[in-house]
Amino acid sequence: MMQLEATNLTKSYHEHEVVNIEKVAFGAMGLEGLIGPNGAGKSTLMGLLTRRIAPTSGSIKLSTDTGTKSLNPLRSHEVARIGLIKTNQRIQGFDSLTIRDSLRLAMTPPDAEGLKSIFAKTRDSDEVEEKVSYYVEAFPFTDREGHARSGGEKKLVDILRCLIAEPKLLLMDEPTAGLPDDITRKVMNMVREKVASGAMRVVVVEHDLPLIWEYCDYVHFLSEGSILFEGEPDEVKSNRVVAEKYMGV
Amino acid sequence: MFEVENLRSGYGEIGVLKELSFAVQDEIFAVLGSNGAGKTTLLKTLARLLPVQSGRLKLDGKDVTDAPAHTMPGAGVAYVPQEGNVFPDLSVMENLSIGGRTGHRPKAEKLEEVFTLFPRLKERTSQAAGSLSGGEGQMLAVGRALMQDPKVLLLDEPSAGLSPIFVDTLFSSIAETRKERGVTIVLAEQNAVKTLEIADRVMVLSLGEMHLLRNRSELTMKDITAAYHI
Amino acid sequence: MLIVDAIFIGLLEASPLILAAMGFTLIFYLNGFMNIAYAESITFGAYFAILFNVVLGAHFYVALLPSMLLSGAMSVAVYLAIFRPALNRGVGPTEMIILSVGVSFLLRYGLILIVGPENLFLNEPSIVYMQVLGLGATNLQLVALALVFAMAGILYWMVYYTGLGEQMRGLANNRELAMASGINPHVTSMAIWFIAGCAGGMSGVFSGVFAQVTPYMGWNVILITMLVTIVAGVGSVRGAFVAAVVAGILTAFITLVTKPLYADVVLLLAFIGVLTYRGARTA
Amino acid sequence: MDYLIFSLSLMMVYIGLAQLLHLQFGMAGIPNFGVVGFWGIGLYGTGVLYVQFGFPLFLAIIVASAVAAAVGYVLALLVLQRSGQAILAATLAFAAIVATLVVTEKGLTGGVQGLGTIGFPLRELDARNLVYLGLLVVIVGAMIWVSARVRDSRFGRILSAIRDNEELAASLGKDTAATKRMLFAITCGLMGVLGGLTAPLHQFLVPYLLAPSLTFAVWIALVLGGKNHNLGAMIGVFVTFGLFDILVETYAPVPAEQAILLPNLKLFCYGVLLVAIIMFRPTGLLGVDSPRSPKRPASGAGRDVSTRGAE
Repeated sequence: MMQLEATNLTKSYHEHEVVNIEKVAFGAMGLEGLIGPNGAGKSTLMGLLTRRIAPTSGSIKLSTDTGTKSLNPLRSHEVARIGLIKTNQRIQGFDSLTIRDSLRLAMTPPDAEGLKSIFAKTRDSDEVEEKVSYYVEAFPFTDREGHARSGGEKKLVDILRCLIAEPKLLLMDEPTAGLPDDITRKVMNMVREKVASGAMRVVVVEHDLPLIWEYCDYVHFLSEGSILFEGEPDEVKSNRVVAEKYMGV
Repeated sequence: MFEVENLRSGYGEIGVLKELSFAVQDEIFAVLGSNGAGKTTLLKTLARLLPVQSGRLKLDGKDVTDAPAHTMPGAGVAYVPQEGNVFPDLSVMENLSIGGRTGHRPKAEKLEEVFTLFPRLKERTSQAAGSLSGGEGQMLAVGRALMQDPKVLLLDEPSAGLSPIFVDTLFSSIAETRKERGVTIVLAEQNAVKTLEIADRVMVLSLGEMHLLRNRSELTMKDITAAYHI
Repeated sequence: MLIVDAIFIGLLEASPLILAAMGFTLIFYLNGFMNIAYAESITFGAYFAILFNVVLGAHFYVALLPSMLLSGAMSVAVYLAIFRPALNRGVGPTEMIILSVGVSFLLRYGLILIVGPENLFLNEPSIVYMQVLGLGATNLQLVALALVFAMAGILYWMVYYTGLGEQMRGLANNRELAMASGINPHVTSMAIWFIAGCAGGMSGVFSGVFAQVTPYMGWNVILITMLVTIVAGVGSVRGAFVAAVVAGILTAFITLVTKPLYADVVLLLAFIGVLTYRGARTA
Repeated sequence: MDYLIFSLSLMMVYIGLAQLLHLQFGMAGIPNFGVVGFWGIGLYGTGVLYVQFGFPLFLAIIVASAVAAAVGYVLALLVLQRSGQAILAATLAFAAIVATLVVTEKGLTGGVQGLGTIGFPLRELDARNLVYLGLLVVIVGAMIWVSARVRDSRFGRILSAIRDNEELAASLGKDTAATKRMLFAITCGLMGVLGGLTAPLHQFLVPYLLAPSLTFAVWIALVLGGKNHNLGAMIGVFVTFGLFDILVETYAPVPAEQAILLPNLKLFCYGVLLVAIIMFRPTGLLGVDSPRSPKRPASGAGRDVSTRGAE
């Protein structure tokens, strides 16, 4: 069981309501998509769910087998520690870390990175190195031992950081923007495998709708700050409201 | 007006537009496309706020491929971005006044025109632009651009995030501006239905490439749906 | 009576600070970094006054104008030679501050190498003590107060009521939109650096005439100027004006009720407190 | 005390301070402009405890340093999550408070007259001075060694991540605020230790020692040498303090009447150097340390440092 639930969630800027959601649950269906026209509030919703943006009102709860936890009082890093991580729409990275270091960082637990680690004999365990190598070698980086070179490589590292951290629920904010097609497919296939194996649940926010139709088990449609329709890809695709909102009827 | 030849553009290393060629005449030229199709990139490039990676850009036959952005208003181009389209700390009046710096007609005359088009702005002249509602902000943004007395008006998704009533008002204002003042309008939109009501020609972008370019009369919703992948 | 005294003394002491804070704020608002070398606009203003007033023998009030303008010109020159290229290279805000420390050293010690480290004195206009509202003050203090407030008023008017102010605030607010609205960022920036330099210069001349002209005089007020600016909030000229007046009055008040030196401590602690609640947040 | 040994001892202190600033700013991105304040707490704390309260010297140093660390922790709680400019202004203000309090608390510190350090163990010119210099070299050497360990450790990796993009690090589950606080408190405490160790070098502790120029000298040295390089602090101090204060001021044959201008010329040169470095070589003389990662597959392609950001 794994579910991220938002209830009566609102966010306003200058009395302008960007998000107003009565109830929505993510993570119940495996690989889910979140779509909607520009200005629908998708990015704001992602920010609210990961506590980067404080909501105007409403509650967010994460339920797992071990119990239910409210995210409202948590800080950004605490949200990540209970298993909720987001990839970034705009390119974000650690400029001074190599690709490998960036991935090592993402999968190292907090208790292994304290002051004591300054005097540790080896830096990272074999398990860490193995996993990092697996991800780095799966993709054609220009310099596997060095830094991400292009915007595309930085974007890919951003996604891999989140995958290697093995969250319970991964939110992917426009993962394809800036990535070549073949890399996108490879990433999405990897994500699909992980979801199928039960390792994690994923929500993908995308404007590349063909990708959504191909990969997602379930799609949420957000427009004007509210969830207007939810269902399996075919249902959403053929739904009149969705078409109308995209086309502007 | 605008002639675009083999245009490539994007942010830093990332290319968004791939070899785009078209010409805008004296008309409402609509650019339709789903999220991420490259509409904003195109308009920013036309406003010279993004560097041209390759290709040429001509305005009234004059090459403006490398013209600095701040000279474009003088050449008759006004640009309304989708986000950050007003100066939030400045009052409504100051926003309009900044727009009114170019052109030959007196400010007062242009102000009167903008207030006729958007009467709501007149009630809020001393309010900070950042405190306006989304719809009012959009009106102010368009009003500011019109204060420049432009020959070409570049509008980037003016309907995004607006309630349907505001969208109606805004689109009729755009149509009116075209009719009354003969301004050429390049309108980037996701909202296809509303756009088709006022556009003369429509270009549909899909993932940075031109999907089609036709007169409105030759276009069906089905053509567009295909580009939107719905 | 204590309060009236505090306000009066505060205003007198704060008067040069008000101009400095406003000029410093203009640059902070426009370019987004704290320009520590602004201290040298203040110092050089006073030294230019020495040049005109002492060396060339002009009357103090006559020397004021060219000193101010030269200080503004120097500010533009430094901007064009150093700060603009650095900003164009994408130097971050913290590095810009360190850079400005370097510029500050360069100018200050360059000045000392040329004119020497001695303290100098301006030839004050003849001093008359008078009673105003039961408080003692000299005619110079009153004229200075009036001039400073006039200049502050002009600055305020320029920022909030003129086309240049509009353009400058527009440029600081949303650079891309400003350029798309036809604002030439280079010309506007140069104008702002000039005006900020003039304000600093005038502040320096008045600080100099009330006490003495030293190479460190700008440096001595730059910390308080910085703090006033930050407390006023990022780049509100209106706020810098108010904060400078309040800081001046507060210092005077605390000085009157406690041992003088504690006034600084209390004020600095108050600033840190304000930063805790008002400073921009990171993650 | 022999002037050269005194100067070299002081140089060690400067290297140590610059090395700690390297940890704070170069590694974690915290712009501490209150270096002289933390050092000053150590200096005066040690002096007061030793002279006024009869503490043994090393106990006095420990207590004073603990105070510096505690003050660092409190300051970190107050402003470390604010913008860089706010941190900079707050630390600068803090140092000014320390300098002012030293003047006002005459009863303890001797005020502007200064605090005579009669009885410190280094007054006589003998071998003990050399031993003390040796001690400073060892302590500063240890700091450089630990910095290298930090750079190569998992803890150092987090610091780099925080400096590069704190929000991103937090979104990956790193408690960036607590990490910065801890680092800041410890390094400020160590600045206090260096202050305490400076106390015996001076015959008199005077408030002038607490002028912000020390902070700037340390900053200039670090930026000059290379803020992101483990040896940048040392090289920077060699170039600034070593070259100007020791070599030129002591040994250059300058006529007496011009000699008074030397310190000004020195600071003028510092300014020129600093501007030139930031404009033309923002990573400093040494550039950037390449991060060593202990395990690498045999393929080991050449590591390209040139793509690393200046930050």
